[in-house]
Amino acid sequence: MKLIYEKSHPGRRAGRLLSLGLPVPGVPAELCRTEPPRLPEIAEPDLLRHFTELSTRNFGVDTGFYPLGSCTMKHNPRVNERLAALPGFRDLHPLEDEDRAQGALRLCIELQEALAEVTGLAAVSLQPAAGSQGELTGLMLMHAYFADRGEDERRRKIVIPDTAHGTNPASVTMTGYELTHVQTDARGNIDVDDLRAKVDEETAGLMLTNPSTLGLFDENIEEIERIFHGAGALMYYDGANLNAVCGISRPGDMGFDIVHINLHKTFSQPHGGGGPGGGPIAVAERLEPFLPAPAIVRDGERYRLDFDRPKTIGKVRGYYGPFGVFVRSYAFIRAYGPQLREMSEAAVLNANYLLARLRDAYDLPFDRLCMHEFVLSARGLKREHGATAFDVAKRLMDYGFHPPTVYFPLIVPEALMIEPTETEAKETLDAFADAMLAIAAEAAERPEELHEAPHRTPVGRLDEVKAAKRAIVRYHFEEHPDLAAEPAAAGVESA
Amino acid sequence: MKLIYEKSHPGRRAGRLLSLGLPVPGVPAELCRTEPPRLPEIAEPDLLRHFTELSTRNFGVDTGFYPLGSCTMKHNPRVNERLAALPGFRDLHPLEDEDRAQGALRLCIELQEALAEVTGLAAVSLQPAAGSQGELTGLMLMHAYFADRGEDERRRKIVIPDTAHGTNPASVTMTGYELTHVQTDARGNIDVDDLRAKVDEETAGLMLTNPSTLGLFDENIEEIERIFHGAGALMYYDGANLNAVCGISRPGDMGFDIVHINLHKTFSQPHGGGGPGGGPIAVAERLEPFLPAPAIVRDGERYRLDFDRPKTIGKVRGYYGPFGVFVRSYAFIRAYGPQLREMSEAAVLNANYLLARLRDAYDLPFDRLCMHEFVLSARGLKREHGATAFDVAKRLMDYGFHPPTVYFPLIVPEALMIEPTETEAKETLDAFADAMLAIAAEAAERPEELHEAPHRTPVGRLDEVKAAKRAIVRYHFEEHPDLAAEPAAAGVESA
Amino acid sequence: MSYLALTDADREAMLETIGVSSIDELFADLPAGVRFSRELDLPPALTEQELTAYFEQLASENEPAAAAISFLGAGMYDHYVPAVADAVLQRGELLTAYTPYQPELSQGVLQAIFEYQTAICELTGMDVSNASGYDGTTVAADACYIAKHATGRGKVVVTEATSPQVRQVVKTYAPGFGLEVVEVPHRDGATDPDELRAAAADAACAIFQHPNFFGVLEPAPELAAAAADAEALPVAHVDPLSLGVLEAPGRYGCAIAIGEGQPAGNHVSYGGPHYGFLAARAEFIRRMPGRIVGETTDVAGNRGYVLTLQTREQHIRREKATSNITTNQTLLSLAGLVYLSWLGPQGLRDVGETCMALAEHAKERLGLPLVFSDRTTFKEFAVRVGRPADEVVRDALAHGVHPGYALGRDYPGMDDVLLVAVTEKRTPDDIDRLAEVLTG
Amino acid sequence: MSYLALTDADREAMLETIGVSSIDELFADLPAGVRFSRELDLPPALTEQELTAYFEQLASENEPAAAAISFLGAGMYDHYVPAVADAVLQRGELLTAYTPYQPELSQGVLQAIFEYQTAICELTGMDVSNASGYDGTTVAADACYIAKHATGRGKVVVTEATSPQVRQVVKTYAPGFGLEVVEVPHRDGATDPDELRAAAADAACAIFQHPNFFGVLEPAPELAAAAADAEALPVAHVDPLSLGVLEAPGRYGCAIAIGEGQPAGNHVSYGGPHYGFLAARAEFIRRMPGRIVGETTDVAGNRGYVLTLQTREQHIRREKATSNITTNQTLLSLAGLVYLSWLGPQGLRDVGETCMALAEHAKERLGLPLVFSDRTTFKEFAVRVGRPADEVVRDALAHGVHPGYALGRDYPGMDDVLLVAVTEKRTPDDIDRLAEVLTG
Ligand SMILES: Cc1ncc(COP(=O)(O)O)c(C=O)c1O
Ligand SMILES: Cc1ncc(COP(=O)(O)O)c(C=O)c1O
Repeated sequence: MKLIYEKSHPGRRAGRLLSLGLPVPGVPAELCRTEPPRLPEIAEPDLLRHFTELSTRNFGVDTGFYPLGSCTMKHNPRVNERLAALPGFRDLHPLEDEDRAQGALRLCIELQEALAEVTGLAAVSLQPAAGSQGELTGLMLMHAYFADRGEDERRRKIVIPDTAHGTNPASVTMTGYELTHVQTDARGNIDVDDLRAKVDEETAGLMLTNPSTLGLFDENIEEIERIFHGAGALMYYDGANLNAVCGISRPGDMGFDIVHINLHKTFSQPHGGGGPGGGPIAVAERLEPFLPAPAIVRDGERYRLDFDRPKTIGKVRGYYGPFGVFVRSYAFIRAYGPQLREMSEAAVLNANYLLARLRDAYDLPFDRLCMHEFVLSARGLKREHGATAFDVAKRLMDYGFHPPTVYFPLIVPEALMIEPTETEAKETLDAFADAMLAIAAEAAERPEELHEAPHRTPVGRLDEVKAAKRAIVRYHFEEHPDLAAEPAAAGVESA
Repeated sequence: MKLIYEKSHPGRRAGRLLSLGLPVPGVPAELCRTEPPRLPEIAEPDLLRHFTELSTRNFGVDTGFYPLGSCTMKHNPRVNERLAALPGFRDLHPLEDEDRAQGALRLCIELQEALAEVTGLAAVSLQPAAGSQGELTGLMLMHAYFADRGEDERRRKIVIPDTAHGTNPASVTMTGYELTHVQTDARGNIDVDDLRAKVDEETAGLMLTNPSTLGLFDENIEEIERIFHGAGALMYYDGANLNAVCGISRPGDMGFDIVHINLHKTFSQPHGGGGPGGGPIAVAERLEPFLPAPAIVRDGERYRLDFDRPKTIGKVRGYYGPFGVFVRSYAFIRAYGPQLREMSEAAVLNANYLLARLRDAYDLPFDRLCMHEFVLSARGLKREHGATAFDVAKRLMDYGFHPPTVYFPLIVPEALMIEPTETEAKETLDAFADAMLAIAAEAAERPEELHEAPHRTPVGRLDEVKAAKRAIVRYHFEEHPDLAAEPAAAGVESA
Repeated sequence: MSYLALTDADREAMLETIGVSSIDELFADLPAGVRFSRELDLPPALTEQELTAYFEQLASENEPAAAAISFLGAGMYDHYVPAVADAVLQRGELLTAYTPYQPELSQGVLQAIFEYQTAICELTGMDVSNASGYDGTTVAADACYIAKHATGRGKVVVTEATSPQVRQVVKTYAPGFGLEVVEVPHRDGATDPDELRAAAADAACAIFQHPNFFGVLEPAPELAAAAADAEALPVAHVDPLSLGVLEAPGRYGCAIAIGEGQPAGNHVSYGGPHYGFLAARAEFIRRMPGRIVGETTDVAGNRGYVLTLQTREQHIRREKATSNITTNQTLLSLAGLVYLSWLGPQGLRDVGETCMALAEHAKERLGLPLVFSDRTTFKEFAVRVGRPADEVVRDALAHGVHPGYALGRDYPGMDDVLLVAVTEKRTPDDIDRLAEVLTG
Repeated sequence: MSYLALTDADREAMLETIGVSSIDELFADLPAGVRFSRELDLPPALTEQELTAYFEQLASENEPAAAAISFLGAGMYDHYVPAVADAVLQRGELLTAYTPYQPELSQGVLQAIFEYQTAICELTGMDVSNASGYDGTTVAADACYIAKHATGRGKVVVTEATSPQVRQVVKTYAPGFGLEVVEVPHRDGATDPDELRAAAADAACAIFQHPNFFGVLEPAPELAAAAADAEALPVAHVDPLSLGVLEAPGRYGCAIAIGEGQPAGNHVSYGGPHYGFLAARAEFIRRMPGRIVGETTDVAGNRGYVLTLQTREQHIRREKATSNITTNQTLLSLAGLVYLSWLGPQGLRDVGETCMALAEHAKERLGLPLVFSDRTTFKEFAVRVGRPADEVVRDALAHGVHPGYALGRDYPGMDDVLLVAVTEKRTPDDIDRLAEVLTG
């Protein structure tokens, strides 16, 4: 379909402003706009149609099953949208007098308390905008904590398992730490012997996702805790997989000192095609003094912002965090209450059921019960029929499903990382399993079906190499190149 | 796709109620429900997906060009939805104390005044739920008016032209009047000679759409007025085509005594797949006493409901009419103000432009400039290539357009009634014209393309005869028949 | 105007193609005498921002339900409307579509209506439902029109305990139908079957509301039987939210079941738009007014849905049509379908039982004399307040409580009677507050 | 729970397929020591109806902008958000999609981001924009990270007239980046190019806000030139709504342009979620943080869009990535795109001019001493109120007016200074009211 710029006609417009007839003050010549930005010129009817049509070319949880591993694509209740849009929330200014924002502050505090209970930790800051920023914040807290103890110079190393999500090592670098890699053992746990050899008085901490990105709960977690705390180091919990353990096992009880929570995963903030998210962090008592400022605190019956935090690392984001996300996620939490445990149980049940139905048709790198997600490998299909995980993913689209996460975690070749979430019905899981089995069969009989997939999507398989080579990242109006006229690139890089 | 009942599973549910633990009073045995209704049992995630998928199998103005003649399918501004949802409107009880509903009453009165100005008449009742009910109400007013003058016994006849919409004659019967048909002349006007012969002291009134359903303004309107008023009869204006003449010509000034306005056509209430609508009526001074009760009146600075209407015909609908529709339509009117004239001018310009582009490829029964819509005939295509208006309509779907109204008005064989509305851009009209021309060419070259159309819709051409013969008008659960197993019916009846 | 797309350049080009030199020329057919020469006398055009400010101002001059603890019902009820219902209604493909004349592009709306018809048939125990009527009043007139043609009789009976709104509308339509309207008085809040039987002699139909306007459960099966005895069609006007608890009219001999859909999925919205439902026994299918969706197959044998039995309708049958209705209330009935699907059978029962339990609790908590003390009620009941009820309402409003409807407005001799409605949205605390304000 | 679909029957069947006898068995791998044995101490589950009541209660304990005539800005602004923007954001296919990793199923979001990137490039005069950053503060940190790697230098300069929120976030991130932060004081409300040049010696970049936090127009081209002289990357932090009136940073030599997107299409929402935008000259494309969408073709040669240049990103480059960001603010930037498309170039200019005209009108109408009297301002200005500004705020609120922001909170010695923001939503009447309350 056309770009909105290609639908633009000089003189058209949707929004209008009242002209007040007040004089417009002059702007110094050297500061004046010389050429107007070429924004779309389009009337409202066509504006609305354009974005409506765009939406029909997109797949969301509302469209169908979305088992994108590590992303927890669960149902997003519409009541949460209604609540976030209440004028008392939506139109509240962040610098509004505290007495005039008591409801918002109270909501923040109640959410903090709920997250502290779910994670089993003492204090929470809602400020981080997403999980990745939670990681940065957590690592900054480690610096501050050790600096306070005069150990920051010495403790330069952060231990990360080879199953870790890319954000973990990236966060380590961005906070000036050094990486220590630790391996995964035959059961999918951290290799404890390897770990012992690598943790010492130069170690600042560990970053771990548990259940791991393999969807496996680390059976050695207690030993791991002894190793790190024994060495005076801290433990960071990447909460991306918290959906597996709410009410079942708490990071704080596992010994973690810092946890981030992805509100847009476990707590149902709609992902919006890439965001917004929320990445609150929960910490142990001893780290509380270093949390970002302001803190949101109870003061008897009153709620207020506490800026007087001498040891704080400072601000990591504007104001107090993505408040609209808090409204949705707190509403989600209140809808479950203590039954959050049922949510995690259903997520784990759904995952194990799918695993049971698929384990014979695909390779299973670690033969264990899984938690809320599991990782299969298309290694066999590739070896025997030349059908890759990428092919399987594309072919799933023809069956009406969103593909799982592919090629992650890196330690599993041809990885297919499948997370059904708790909100899917059994017949949906069965339909997906049937499709996966049919595709495995197709791979043997007519692999080209897979190589050429998808066949029923608005566009066919896209040339990602050409995109990267040509780097056309904006519309160029009259000078816009015609990529169709250019030869296809070397072949399609895997996502 | 499956029916929601086919997705039902015992024990599932979306909505839940708090159990208060209060005793539930007993219901006399003979009044107790014996078998629960088989409503869908479905969880919220699948509920939302079901209706989302249904929406993707439907075409609206938001989807694309919708030139459905006589229906005025214009852009529906989203701001009107936002305003109608304001709690002060949406949650206001109709029996609320008048002092607590001043804003709503004021809105109603301002809308009445705006409609009176646009129609050029003295008084307005907002009560009728749609145009058809406006017609009933108008004819009831005629009865009341003539009864008041002792002429009701005598005046039994309502004159209707052969171009009239089906609702007109139906309304006549439902109000106990008799029909007198009058013909259309060679220019598409009412045949005045035929009319003179048929109007006498037994005539209660005329029902006329002007511009007519041919999209033509009746050039003899002044003479028509003399004939009816000369005979002491009344004139009813079917306002379905008011979009052509706002600020350009007013029914009251044409001599009409009663007018209905379709708020869901001219004034942009979204049609919702069949409704809701609004059919306020505007009347001349002498008919005001008979309007439905209550009247909504100004009382200095205050607004109130006036139930003291001794001559009223009574109530035609609950409360005061479809208030939520009033909010949207009044917002639409206020967005234009006096420039409503520009709206009608654009509607007429768009129609004449399309007509100019299509007149050579299709038959034009009346060779005149049109108003906001025009009627073509596929007579030629049918005679020469066996391609009917029905075929053309179905084929248009493959080009991404909603078809025009077909086979109406009845006096034009193979009628294609095209109303672009004012909100369409020139390039949209051009794309539609190109499609119509391409289809005319296809009709000559490969007529089967048309007979077999549509090809790109969720379902193919549907067997309407089978539907009528089998009359399966609800889901029958276990006993539901499998129509696919039954032979196709005699052939497809035209819509 | 921001809703218009044509630029001056577009206009020029289009006029040229048409072959005229100005827009005025397009109106050449209009006789000079009927041209409107001045500018419309309307307030100046508003920008979207101004529009929003002005309408927010108007809205703020009303007191919505939430502004007081409200026990006002009397036909429109403050039941909970789930967010998913509002969300579905804002899907543009459904919101901005016309009546589904072209089925291949309208399967979404058509299937939804088919599902709605099924839900209404299940609720009422009937065989066929139309796609909706205007509201709970006009469907009563529709029922009379069906009955008139089915029986050829010249009179209809309505119980006095039926909503005054409904009775008024029936009386407005009746003369045009050639029908006389007879009302059967209530006895101690309910209708006497023998009186109904007597009145129904040579009546086309007998309409009774159940639960009736006073919230009282009528002896519905006996009323239906009484009408049937007189060979008048029994017509029940029912509250959809009562049908998880109360028997389906089809199960006790009614020929037609009608009702106001608002309680099931629509906001009160100052009285509209809502949907009226109308369902009947199979024998009346060809007399049904309005749209009906039927199942069929396409050329490839795939299941699909279409508007069917259209030979009943005005656009084909014209003056012989079963009704003149075209535009109905599809979007609101869709909200009804979403709501009923959201509740499911158990949820529907729960809503009914919750309302009954709360209403019973309110009776006790208030301790005011019940007007119809030995009747069973559903979610509404009538109490004596010892002085003009409208004064009581005014005073209570001053304390932030809307205590109900002053029945004297419709029933002479009931000036001291208050009709109290209790939905599942009211809490025991709300009821305590009501008690304080009325009795404390 | 209403969000769960599994019935007991489903559970049984699934456990059997899995080959375990209870759900507990699924958790066999959890060491006893880390199992949570009690029930979560959370308030009991709420039904949707209760949820709504509780959150409406919380919302009612806040005073949204509309509760007072508000002149509060200081970084978040009460601009008009058109209904069409809210409506588009509620389209489920966009609302409930993840980051578009699978382009064939995500063309809607991908094309929207491509269109957004184009709009940001057009506004800022830059060559490349990312798909969004968290907000207007974190994009400043992102800019520092780009500059550090582009120049290898160990220091960044920020003007004191840049938003305190932005400066605080930069200071929090800087140590991890190995950067020192130097602030350049303002002189009479604006920055002195010479001071900036001096400070920028061996700095990686120099960030200045324009219009600055006081609403004052900086000598932006001179500041950019001064930074460039010192071979520090000039970074402008701009208000998107100023760019219809003010020159594009790319036109006066900036290397990077960043800003807070909220004024363009987002509700204030107590500070978030919003979108931060970041655009740069082409030479920095491979150092950009976050998602970037690029155009390409499919196997059949059709145009399509994909996430591109991913080798910059954490999921491929890991510890060598240009950033750790994954989830960004796509939905909010989509609102920005809809808003900017709704306005168009002329509308954008109109908004800017309207704000400026109203602000100028407010200055005159108030007649209070301007703190920076000979500076040109955009939509915000600082006035002396003769006593502690926070007291003035409190008193004004009592009269239903929020007069602005007490600058003393961030700038020592400015306790008697009020920062007044005037958006296009304020009317001359509002301004009269402000004048009455402050001076009358
Ligand atoms: C395991 C893991 N860690 C961290 C992240 C980063 O979280 P976010 O996208 O909220 O920044 C993700 C999600 O992308 C993840 O799956
Ligand atoms: C000419 C004409 N008259 C009357 C009507 C009936 O109006 P409504 O659908 O609002 O009842 C219509 C629309 O269907 C129409 O086109």
